[in-house]
Amino acid sequence: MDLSCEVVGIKLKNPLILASGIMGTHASLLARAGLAGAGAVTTKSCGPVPRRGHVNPTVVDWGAGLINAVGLPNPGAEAEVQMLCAAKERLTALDVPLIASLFGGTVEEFAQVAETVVGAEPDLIEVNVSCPNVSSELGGDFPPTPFASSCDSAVAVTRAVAVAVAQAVKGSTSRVHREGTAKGGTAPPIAVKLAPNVPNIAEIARGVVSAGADAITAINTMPGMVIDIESGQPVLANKVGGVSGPALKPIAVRCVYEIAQAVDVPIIGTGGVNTGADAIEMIMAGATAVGVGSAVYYRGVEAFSEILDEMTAWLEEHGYESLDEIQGLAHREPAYGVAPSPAPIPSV
Amino acid sequence: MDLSCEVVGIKLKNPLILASGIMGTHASLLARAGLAGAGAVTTKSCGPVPRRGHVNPTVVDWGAGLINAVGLPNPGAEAEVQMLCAAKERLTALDVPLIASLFGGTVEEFAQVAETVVGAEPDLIEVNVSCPNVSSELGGDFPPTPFASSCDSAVAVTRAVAVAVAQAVKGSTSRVHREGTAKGGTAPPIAVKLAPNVPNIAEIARGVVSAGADAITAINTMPGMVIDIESGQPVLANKVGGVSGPALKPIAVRCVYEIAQAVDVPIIGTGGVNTGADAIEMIMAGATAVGVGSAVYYRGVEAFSEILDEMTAWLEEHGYESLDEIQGLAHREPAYGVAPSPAPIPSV
Amino acid sequence: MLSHGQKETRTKVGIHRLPDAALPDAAQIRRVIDENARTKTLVLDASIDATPGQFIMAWLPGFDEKPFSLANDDPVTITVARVGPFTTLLHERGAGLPVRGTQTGDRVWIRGPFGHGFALAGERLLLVGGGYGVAPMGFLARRALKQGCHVTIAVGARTADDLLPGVLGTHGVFGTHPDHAALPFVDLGVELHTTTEDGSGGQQGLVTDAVEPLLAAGEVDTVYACGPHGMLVALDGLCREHGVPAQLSWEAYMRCGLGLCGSCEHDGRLLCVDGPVLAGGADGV
Amino acid sequence: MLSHGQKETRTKVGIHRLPDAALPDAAQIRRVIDENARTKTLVLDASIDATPGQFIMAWLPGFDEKPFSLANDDPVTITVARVGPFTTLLHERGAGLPVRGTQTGDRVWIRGPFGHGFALAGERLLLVGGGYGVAPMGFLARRALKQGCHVTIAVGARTADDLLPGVLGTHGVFGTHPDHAALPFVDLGVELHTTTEDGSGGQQGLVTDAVEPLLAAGEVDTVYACGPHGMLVALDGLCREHGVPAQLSWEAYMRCGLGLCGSCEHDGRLLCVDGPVLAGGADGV
Ligand SMILES: Cc1cc2nc3c(=O)[nH]c(=O)nc-3n(C[C@H](O)[C@H](O)[C@H](O)COP(=O)(O)OP(=O)(O)OC[C@H]3O[C@@H](n4cnc5c(N)ncnc54)[C@H](O)[C@@H]3O)c2cc1C
Ligand SMILES: Cc1cc2nc3c(=O)[nH]c(=O)nc-3n(C[C@H](O)[C@H](O)[C@H](O)COP(=O)(O)OP(=O)(O)OC[C@H]3O[C@@H](n4cnc5c(N)ncnc54)[C@H](O)[C@@H]3O)c2cc1C
Ligand SMILES: Cc1cc2nc3c(=O)[nH]c(=O)nc-3n(C[C@H](O)[C@H](O)[C@H](O)COP(=O)(O)O)c2cc1C
Ligand SMILES: Cc1cc2nc3c(=O)[nH]c(=O)nc-3n(C[C@H](O)[C@H](O)[C@H](O)COP(=O)(O)O)c2cc1C
Ligand code: FES
Ligand code: FES
Repeated sequence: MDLSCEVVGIKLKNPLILASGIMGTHASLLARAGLAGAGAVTTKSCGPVPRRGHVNPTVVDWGAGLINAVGLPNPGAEAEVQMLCAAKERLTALDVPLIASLFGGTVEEFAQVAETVVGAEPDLIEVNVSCPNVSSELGGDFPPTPFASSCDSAVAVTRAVAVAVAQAVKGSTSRVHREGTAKGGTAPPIAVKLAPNVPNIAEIARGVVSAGADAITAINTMPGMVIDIESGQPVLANKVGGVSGPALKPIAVRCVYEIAQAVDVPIIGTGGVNTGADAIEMIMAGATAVGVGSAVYYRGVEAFSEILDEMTAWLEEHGYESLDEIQGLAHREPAYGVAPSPAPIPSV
Repeated sequence: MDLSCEVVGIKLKNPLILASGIMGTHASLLARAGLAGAGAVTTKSCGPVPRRGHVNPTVVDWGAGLINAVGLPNPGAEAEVQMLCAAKERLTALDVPLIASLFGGTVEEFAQVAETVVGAEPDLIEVNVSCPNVSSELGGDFPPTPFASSCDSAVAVTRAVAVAVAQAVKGSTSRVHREGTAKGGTAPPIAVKLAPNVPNIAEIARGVVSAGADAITAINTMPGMVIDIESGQPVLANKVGGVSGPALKPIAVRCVYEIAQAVDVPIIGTGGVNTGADAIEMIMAGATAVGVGSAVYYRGVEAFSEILDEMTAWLEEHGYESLDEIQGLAHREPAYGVAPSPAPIPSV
Repeated sequence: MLSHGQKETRTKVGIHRLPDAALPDAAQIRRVIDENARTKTLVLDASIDATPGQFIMAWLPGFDEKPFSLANDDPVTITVARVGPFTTLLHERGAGLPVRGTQTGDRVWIRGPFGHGFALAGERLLLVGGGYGVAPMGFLARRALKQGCHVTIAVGARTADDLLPGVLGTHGVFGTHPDHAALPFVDLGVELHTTTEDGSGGQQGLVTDAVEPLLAAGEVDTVYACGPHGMLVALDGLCREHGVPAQLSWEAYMRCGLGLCGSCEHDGRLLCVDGPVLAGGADGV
Repeated sequence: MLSHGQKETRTKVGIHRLPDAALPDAAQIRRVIDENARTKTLVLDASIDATPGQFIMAWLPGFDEKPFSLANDDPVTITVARVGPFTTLLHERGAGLPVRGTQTGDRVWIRGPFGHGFALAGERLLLVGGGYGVAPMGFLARRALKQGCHVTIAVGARTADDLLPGVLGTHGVFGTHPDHAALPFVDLGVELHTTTEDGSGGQQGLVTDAVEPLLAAGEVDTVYACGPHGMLVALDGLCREHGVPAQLSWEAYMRCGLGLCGSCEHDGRLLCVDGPVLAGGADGV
């Protein structure tokens, strides 16, 4: 079974991508995810300066999913470059592309971090405009409103990062040009990671693509809260956190479906993928590749090989030979149109 | 144990309110929910003219919750008034307040339906600006963007409904006046039902309260999609639907928490309440009353009495005597402030 | 995960286990039995744990999803009368979307079982079926016979051509059916009364005409019925009159099937969860 | 719900049951044992199914949540050294928020167990504890004794005052402790070697000084250790030298405890899920 796929010119042996924030802090762990079967790996989001993150609890399992507010602890862009270089070396040997996730508190900070991490030559840059857990500290209000909340701010960040990456590489902002050089292996393409708590994610996707995003990652976590009734306190130290895992899946599938109808770039479909069936569902919704995060909690790092085995078995049994054959299938008209007999008007 | 509460001057013997869209189509069913223990009941949302709704499947259980796109089938406002009158009679005998939910495709339609249903003298009017499953037919785009998606449109609807209700009753738009008359039993107060897929629900709550909302119902379902991989088709005939049940709870609790910080009106906290603990969590988040919807699937209509028993037992065991003592508890500062020892800067 | 020393004395605050998903599941159609000109019985490659009287929802992806009584639970079997677009599609195609790869043949997606079925009570049971309402009666008869009950079946149809020989396995009576799934009841000593409106088969008249004398004779403990609304109303009345409890399977327009939407309201009850079988006759409210 | 005829030959596409919630659970502190000036053992009114070497996360709502090794699982017992704000609060208050109503006393919220504990292997076990690393050793010794192993314990501390008599139940050696939870190991024939850096109790020196001759004598099948980083590194070396497998419990800064955040990285492994106990000595990588 050929599970390979291509995301903006980057070849992946399989579509499963370690999602940002999961094991993405150390070269050793990124390599381990690669060894465990991930088709590509994403680093923990990195900002301009070192951050400690929140005190505990930072992640809990509330039954139908996880909720987290880790608070983007990271060593800062300078130290991150070292880690990226070490990771890149180990991952190149494994033939596993490296995705560098980054965030900033301002548009300028995003650009600055992008410029710095480009130095480590990641295969793709993922712009996390959607973390729900820190923006109050990053200049926002409570409740947090990350950059992905509005088309304008998401576009501004995307454009600034696109310019910074292009300039860092060769002083050119032309997207065509960047793509050309990407093939030459120097200027990484950009994926922008969107948030689900917006009325119209498709509109934001259109905006960031026109601003220079080469791909979309959808979605980040959905803001939520779990309260411990014995103490009356929110469980997370940050009170509000992001819901991930099984509870997020239908939300993520819908977002991917809507984005796929709106734009023509590859989508890294992320949210609640725990099984081979989930990954296939996400690809049918329109994803080219599939982010895997919370599944590492539910199934261990073996999640990658297990999900791949499940996908392979299902595809073989159904006579498919590649992922292209199922990609976006849910957008195909059904064999029979909707039934012509409507439901009756309700009586009272 | 005294579980009574008051929502905008309306006395409820307990805080559990049958959520809109659940059994709210017939006077007989509303009465049954009242008999089963509901503190108040909400009708299925009613629009200006009869609607058939979508073909099946309209509701499915996907494992961590339900997803539905029933498509707002309803008999139209004229017929609804008859149903409301019949329901009101039966519910008055049970001492269970009746909440009339309504929707429209335009601001004017909302006002028109409100004017009509006021005739049946419901105890509260709930304005459903947040149904995710029909707005494309109601003049919106795909993906659907209900009125609750933006502060401006939610405010416009709220204001129009407030004016319509006041005029229908006595030609006055003064809110103080309306409240006065509400106590006299003629002009019902208005609750506006908000949607979770917005970046800042607190801002929208502030808007609708300033426009005349006497209460907030939070939340409606979260848009999602479930795809059947065997056929490659979305399971719901409407493709996109609203997620409810356990998966929705942390999202709803967070929304209620944020709204409670922003406005000073009662909140009907709705989303994923399945147990006594869930209801207590919702009240601790800041809800005055608690909507119960999908639990009727998980536990049957006995959900009401069972949840009440669970609440009573918990409250008694913890020495509480009324709901006031726990209402909004999660907003109280913890006994000890956040630990002064921050997490370390991550190493690489 | 944790268990607490004090838990025994502490209140269990509604710990409620999440159920497994109940999404439609694809099932192959293994065999199609032509019952009569407008009715086919579909035997699926699936089994389910159900009570006679319960129903499933059958989905044709992207098209529609409709309720059908179980004519058997292992293998899942439904008897479908062609009355409109969905049932026509089911008939024409066997069912389902064209299927790729190793799986051939047509499929139908099912979820369930839904609702409450017939409660077995008494020893001498009279089963009454009208139209495709006969379908669950074959299933019920098999269960009742297993429990040692004495079973009488009364079936009504417009003409002999409208009867459902495959479901009932009544080849000895209506001619041998070459391909039927059900037990030959007659061989098992089930008493079968047949009525047709035109007299083309069995007794001429309505099924109630065959039922009334049986009730009057006082030899029926419980009546079980499924069929058109009018038949059920008439039977309900007859059973009240004769003081016989009845279990009647009603129909209403099903949307959610989950007890939420209110579409199937019937006298303050929701047929999808409280029914479709409701107590009637002497047990009626 | 449905079971399909073809399911046996069909691939199970990762049907994955949702787990129960693993949220912090409130537990009453039943008893506090003063171990030494800066260490207390808290016995909670909760039980848990755990392996020695596993840990729990203890939460004080709104304040912080921190990892502690289990000193016992039934009742849940932890031994806490006061080193900073969280452990100070645990000590001072017993723990937790003031509690209303019928529940009196202080509480601590726990979730777990987390990680992998010690794997029992061999017959002659040497357990080595430094500082509060002695805590899980009492738990492990009880399990090992139950399995019929021969158990030797070596504990190291700076001074005699830093030893943990309550955990070890070593009242026969260090004076009778009025209120201890654990078994009196000495009475059970456990050989106890004690070292203190200043010689104020047991042998003077580091715990490794007591361990080396035991390893050299070739009478140890496996070494189990928990304690400061330096002690573990030294033991790992000694065990390699003498060809003895070791099970070493390491520490790292724990955030999530769930194998996600990467905070507890240790040589490419995540101590919260792969550890805290890792194979070392002759079994090391
Ligand atoms: C509990 C129950 C059990 C049933 N069992 C059987 C059975 O064993 N065999 C069988 O042939 N039919 C059965 N039916 C009826 C069957 O569901 C309808 O015949 C079918 O839905 C018609 O769909 P259609 O598109 O072919 O026709 P349409 O043109 O859509 O409808 C024809 C008629 O069928 C009925 N109907 C349509 N949709 C529904 C619906 N969603 N729920 C209920 N009734 C509907 C209405 O009376 C309608 O007027 C059952 C119905 C219920 C409620
Ligand atoms: C697997 C494991 C088991 C442990 N078992 C015990 C035990 O049985 N008894 C005991 O007293 N202590 C134990 N600890 C250490 C205990 O978690 C820390 O002492 C405690 O967190 C200190 O918190 P504080 O606020 O009092 O001090 P702080 O001032 O916050 O920290 C003091 C020191 O404690 C350590 N520490 C703080 N927070 C953490 C954390 N989240 N994870 C890991 N280490 C941290 C750091 O080394 C820090 O420098 C264990 C740690 C781990 C990782
Ligand atoms: C503990 C944790 C930490 C996360 N940290 C980040 C992060 O730093 N940057 C980011 O873009 N997303 C982060 N995410 C979001 C995930 O990358 C992913 O979008 C989300 O969890 C949904 O996928 P899942 O359901 O597979 O976990 C984090 C998620 C979790 C659970
Ligand atoms: C089948 C179904 C139909 C619904 N119909 C409506 C509706 O007509 N109007 C409305 O405001 N909300 C409707 N809702 C939303 C519920 O009122 C409620 O806000 C939501 O389901 C979350 O609560 P729950 O998790 O308790 O179900 C519907 C929900 C379901 C499951
Ligand atoms: S069909 Fe929806 S309640 Fe019965
Ligand atoms: S503490 Fe988060 S991975 Fe171990």
